[in-house]
Amino acid sequence: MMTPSDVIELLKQNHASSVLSAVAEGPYPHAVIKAEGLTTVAAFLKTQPRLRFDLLRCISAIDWPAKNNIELAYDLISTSLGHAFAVKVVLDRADPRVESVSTVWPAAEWHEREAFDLMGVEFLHHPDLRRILMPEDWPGHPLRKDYQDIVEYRGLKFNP
Amino acid sequence: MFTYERPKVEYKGLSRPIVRLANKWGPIGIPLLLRFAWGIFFAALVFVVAFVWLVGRFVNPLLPWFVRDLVVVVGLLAFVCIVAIIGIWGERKVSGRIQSRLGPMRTGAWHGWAQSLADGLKFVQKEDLIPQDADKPLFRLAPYVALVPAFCAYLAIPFGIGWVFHDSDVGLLFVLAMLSIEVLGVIMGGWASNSKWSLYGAMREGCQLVSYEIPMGLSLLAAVASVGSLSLVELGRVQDHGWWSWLLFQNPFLFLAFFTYYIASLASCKRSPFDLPEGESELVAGFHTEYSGFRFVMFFFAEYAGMFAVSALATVIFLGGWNSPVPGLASPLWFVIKSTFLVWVQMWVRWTLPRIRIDQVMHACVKYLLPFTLLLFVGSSLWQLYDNPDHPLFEGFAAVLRFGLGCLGLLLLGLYFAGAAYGFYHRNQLVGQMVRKHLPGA
Amino acid sequence: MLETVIFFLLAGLAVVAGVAILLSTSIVRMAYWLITMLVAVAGLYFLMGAYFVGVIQILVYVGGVAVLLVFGVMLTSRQLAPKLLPGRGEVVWLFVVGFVLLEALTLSILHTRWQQNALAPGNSVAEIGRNLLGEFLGPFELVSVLLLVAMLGAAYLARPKVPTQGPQHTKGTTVP
Amino acid sequence: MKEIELQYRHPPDLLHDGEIPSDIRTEELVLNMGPQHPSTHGVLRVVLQTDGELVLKATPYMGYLHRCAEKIAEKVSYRQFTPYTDRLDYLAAMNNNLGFALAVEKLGGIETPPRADYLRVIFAELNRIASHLMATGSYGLDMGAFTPLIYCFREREWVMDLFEAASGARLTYSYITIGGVREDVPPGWVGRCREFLDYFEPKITEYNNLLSFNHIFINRTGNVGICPPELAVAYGLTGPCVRGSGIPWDLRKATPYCRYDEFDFDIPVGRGENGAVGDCWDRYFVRVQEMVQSVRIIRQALDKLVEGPVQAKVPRMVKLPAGEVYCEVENPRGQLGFHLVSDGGTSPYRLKIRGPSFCNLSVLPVLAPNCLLADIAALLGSIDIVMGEVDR
Repeated sequence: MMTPSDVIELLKQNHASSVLSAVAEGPYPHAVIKAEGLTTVAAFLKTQPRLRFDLLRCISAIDWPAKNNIELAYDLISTSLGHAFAVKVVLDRADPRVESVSTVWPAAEWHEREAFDLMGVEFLHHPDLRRILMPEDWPGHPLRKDYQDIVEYRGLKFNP
Repeated sequence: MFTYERPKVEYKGLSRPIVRLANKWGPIGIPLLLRFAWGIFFAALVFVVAFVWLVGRFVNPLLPWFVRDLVVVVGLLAFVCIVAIIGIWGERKVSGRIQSRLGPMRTGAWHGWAQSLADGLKFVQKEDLIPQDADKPLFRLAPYVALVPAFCAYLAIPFGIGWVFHDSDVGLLFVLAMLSIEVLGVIMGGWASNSKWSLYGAMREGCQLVSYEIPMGLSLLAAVASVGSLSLVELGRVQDHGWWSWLLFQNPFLFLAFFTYYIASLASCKRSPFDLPEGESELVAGFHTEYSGFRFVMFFFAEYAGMFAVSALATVIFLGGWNSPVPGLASPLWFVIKSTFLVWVQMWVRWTLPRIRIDQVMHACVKYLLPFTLLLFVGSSLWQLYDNPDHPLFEGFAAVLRFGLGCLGLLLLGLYFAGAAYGFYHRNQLVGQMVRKHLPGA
Repeated sequence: MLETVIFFLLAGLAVVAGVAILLSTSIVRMAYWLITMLVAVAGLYFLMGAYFVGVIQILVYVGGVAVLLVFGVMLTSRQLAPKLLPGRGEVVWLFVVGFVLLEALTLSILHTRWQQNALAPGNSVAEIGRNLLGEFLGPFELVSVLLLVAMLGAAYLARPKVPTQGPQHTKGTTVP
Repeated sequence: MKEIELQYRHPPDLLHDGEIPSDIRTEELVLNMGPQHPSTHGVLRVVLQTDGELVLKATPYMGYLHRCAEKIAEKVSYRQFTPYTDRLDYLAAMNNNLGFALAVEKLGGIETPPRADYLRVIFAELNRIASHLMATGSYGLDMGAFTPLIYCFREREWVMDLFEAASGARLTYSYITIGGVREDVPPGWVGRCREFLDYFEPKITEYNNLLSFNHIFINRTGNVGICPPELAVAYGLTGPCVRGSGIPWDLRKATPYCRYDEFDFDIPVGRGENGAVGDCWDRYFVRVQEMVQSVRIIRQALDKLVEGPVQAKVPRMVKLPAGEVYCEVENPRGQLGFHLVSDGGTSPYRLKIRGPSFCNLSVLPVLAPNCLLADIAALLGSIDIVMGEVDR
């Protein structure tokens, strides 16, 4: 069982160049990671014997048009040690792309598909990056803040 | 929010006049019919009995043979229909009671007895759907191929001495042959539907029936070998000295053969736990997925007719047929009672057990049932060889064993009735909260 | 009178079904026409009073063989049907073989001295059983050995084969 | 939707050994299971590639029940979103309410009174019982046994009655709200609840006799769909699915919320009694055992139920400080997570919902190959998905 500050410290010791910033206090302790170093940090978080974050709980994509970026939050917990932590990456809103972590946590596969579907984040080297909840030919990514409702879909008219 | 134009579908009913009639007179006619349902039912019953008696007693000798046959065939057809109708209603009541529900309660006023009639009426009114890419002639033909042999099987089943359409010396084989044709209808329907679920149902049916026919036949063969006749009437006649002379209690091999036959007959009727051809949680509805309306009813009828037919076969061959447990009271009534009991056990099994997987079905047949029934057949034949006055020691042993088996059978029956009585006595505890307040004395 | 009508009905059905087998292109339809023919022939047996033969015809051919046939047909590729049309060279052979067979059958029908009197009434099943296990025990056993061989052959054909390594195993099995 | 291209990748032709033409081989069949199918438990569509009865590949397609819950959350106020959570996992609406309420309370720093906490525990556990009853009953149905379903519904009715007495609703309660529960339970409710527990506990044995230890049932579910512990964790399986694989992982113990640390209960895990650890039977039986544990928890909570207010002082229009939080609760199907981002306004800036069924279902393509067609029903039933939560 490690506190978030311990986790951050360990992370900074080993991957100082990847950690951009970190929050240890408050309701949501997390570390912001460089998008390029995500897979290495992910593998470290999973395999480090004192961390062992083996359960990827959730990947949440948050759209910030004001800051012109899309945040991806990876919520982790360790089933063997019981501590929880979160990792964030910040992506460019115009061209959000990041390496897939499905090789580290296979659970990420569907979460990433969902983020791709609803937020338009592209995951590189994902085994099967398709839309998951919306139809294949649905225009746009509905959870973006600037998403416009469509008027017609395959002959079905939407009356406002 | 979303608008779309509903495609206009032309109604293609099987029986447009009937639908029109039902729509016009149904609202008045059906309540009236149901109000006087009891009276009508009894009147019909009395009429049928009187008709059969009159024809059998006086008219019969005067008629040319083919008219006589026609009358008997119509009577059998009516019997099969009644069996199916009561069977379907019974199934729903039985399942209801097993599941601490009431089952149908309203249609026909007394415990929903007219439920299957109402269902039949509903099915007739339903649109007759044929999938566009179906093999239409085969699709139309399949229900008949399933139903007609199931009915034909009754032509050779004796309800009593003289109560048989045709007493052939290969009656048993005839019934088995007819039951084995039924599978063709199922496969035909499954294939012609051009639906993969139906195809899977048909495939399973084919596998299952062809395999289970063998243990089923072998179990019956054990009994046949000990009597020396394939005639069902003859098979029944040798069991007329009371329950100890029933073939079930003749030797231990036959006692076991009855159970193997019963298991195999469950498989051949597609009854749970062998209801894979229509396994609704895997195959939607199996071979009759695409069938609706009256064609579906025909498959349903075939199933219930088949259920009663295999039970009737078990009754005639193992349970003494129309003979009473004590000598001298032989009557077709006994036959019907015993067969109905076996049908009820089929229902009981269905609503208790989960379904077996297809590979387990095949394994159960090929690995266990088939060698076991072969063993029973050989054992029963050997028993027959030694159980005669040439071997007095063995004969004495056999008599003792026979008595023991008889007692075992009685004990089983007694246990069953004791359990049933216990359940009836404690029915208030067995049913659920919702049902309890409807029970008398609540 | 009635028997003659029924005879011609059944015989006609058998002939029609036989021709339909040849003419239908769908392999499943063929199988069902075959079944129709078998049932019609069984009906003829019933008409002749040979109940045992009729029943066995239905039980074995219709209930067993035909079901397996339909079953196999359903499972095999549906693209098989066009391939059933004979090739040009095959037609010659077909005619030769067909003609020889027809000739042999006709000759044997014409030259057999048919027993005209009706079957003796009685327990035909018992009679058949006694004959099978008495006079004709040898042929009966031979036939069962033949069937056993056939069964072994079928099992050999259907056995799951463990692929030996190397591409030569899958050579020439391009799938459309 | 465009035509889905299915790949026909033929395995090496086992039939061909130079004598037999390969055109008498059996054909691979692509079977479209769902979206309307009795054992997909909703509008799930699984495309199965089969060889006879053998499943070679299973690809789930979902989204048929997508109701844009996350998008709606960005438009409605916090209190208004509670009814939407009911519709996520509609078989465990209380637990969903609880998860959302806890997330909001965690971000807003709202303290709930003790009576509310205990009531929350009671209702969450009652709903766990109801949900597991549904799961075990419908699992019997998937296996072809109709009767256990009706028995389970009979007991579930009583739970529904209890819920109706407290909240007025039988399926979508919106009872657990931000700051506590909506109102106190009516007088006499506690007695009826105890009566239910006394009635219900022996019934579990009855189900075990009827279904769990039935030979056919064990043959159908034991050694089928084996999910080893590493696989379970790797694919993010939670709840009975991960416990069925033998990992004693339960959020109620790991990160206790709602005073779960005050209660004494065990975590049932799959022990591979009828096959390998992590087979369908283990997942099923974990649910049955969890009902016993839930009964234990409810009894303790009823004993501890103190008098007092059931609702903290929370303004009608909840306003949360800017920030974010990730909060999870142990739902009957696994961990339900809410990633709540607030920009200081009256409605969530972003609310990501982690449905346990969604993650549990993701293991299906891994487990499905090389099992029989009937095992797909066994597999889906033992994973126990609710499509409302998968599609959200």
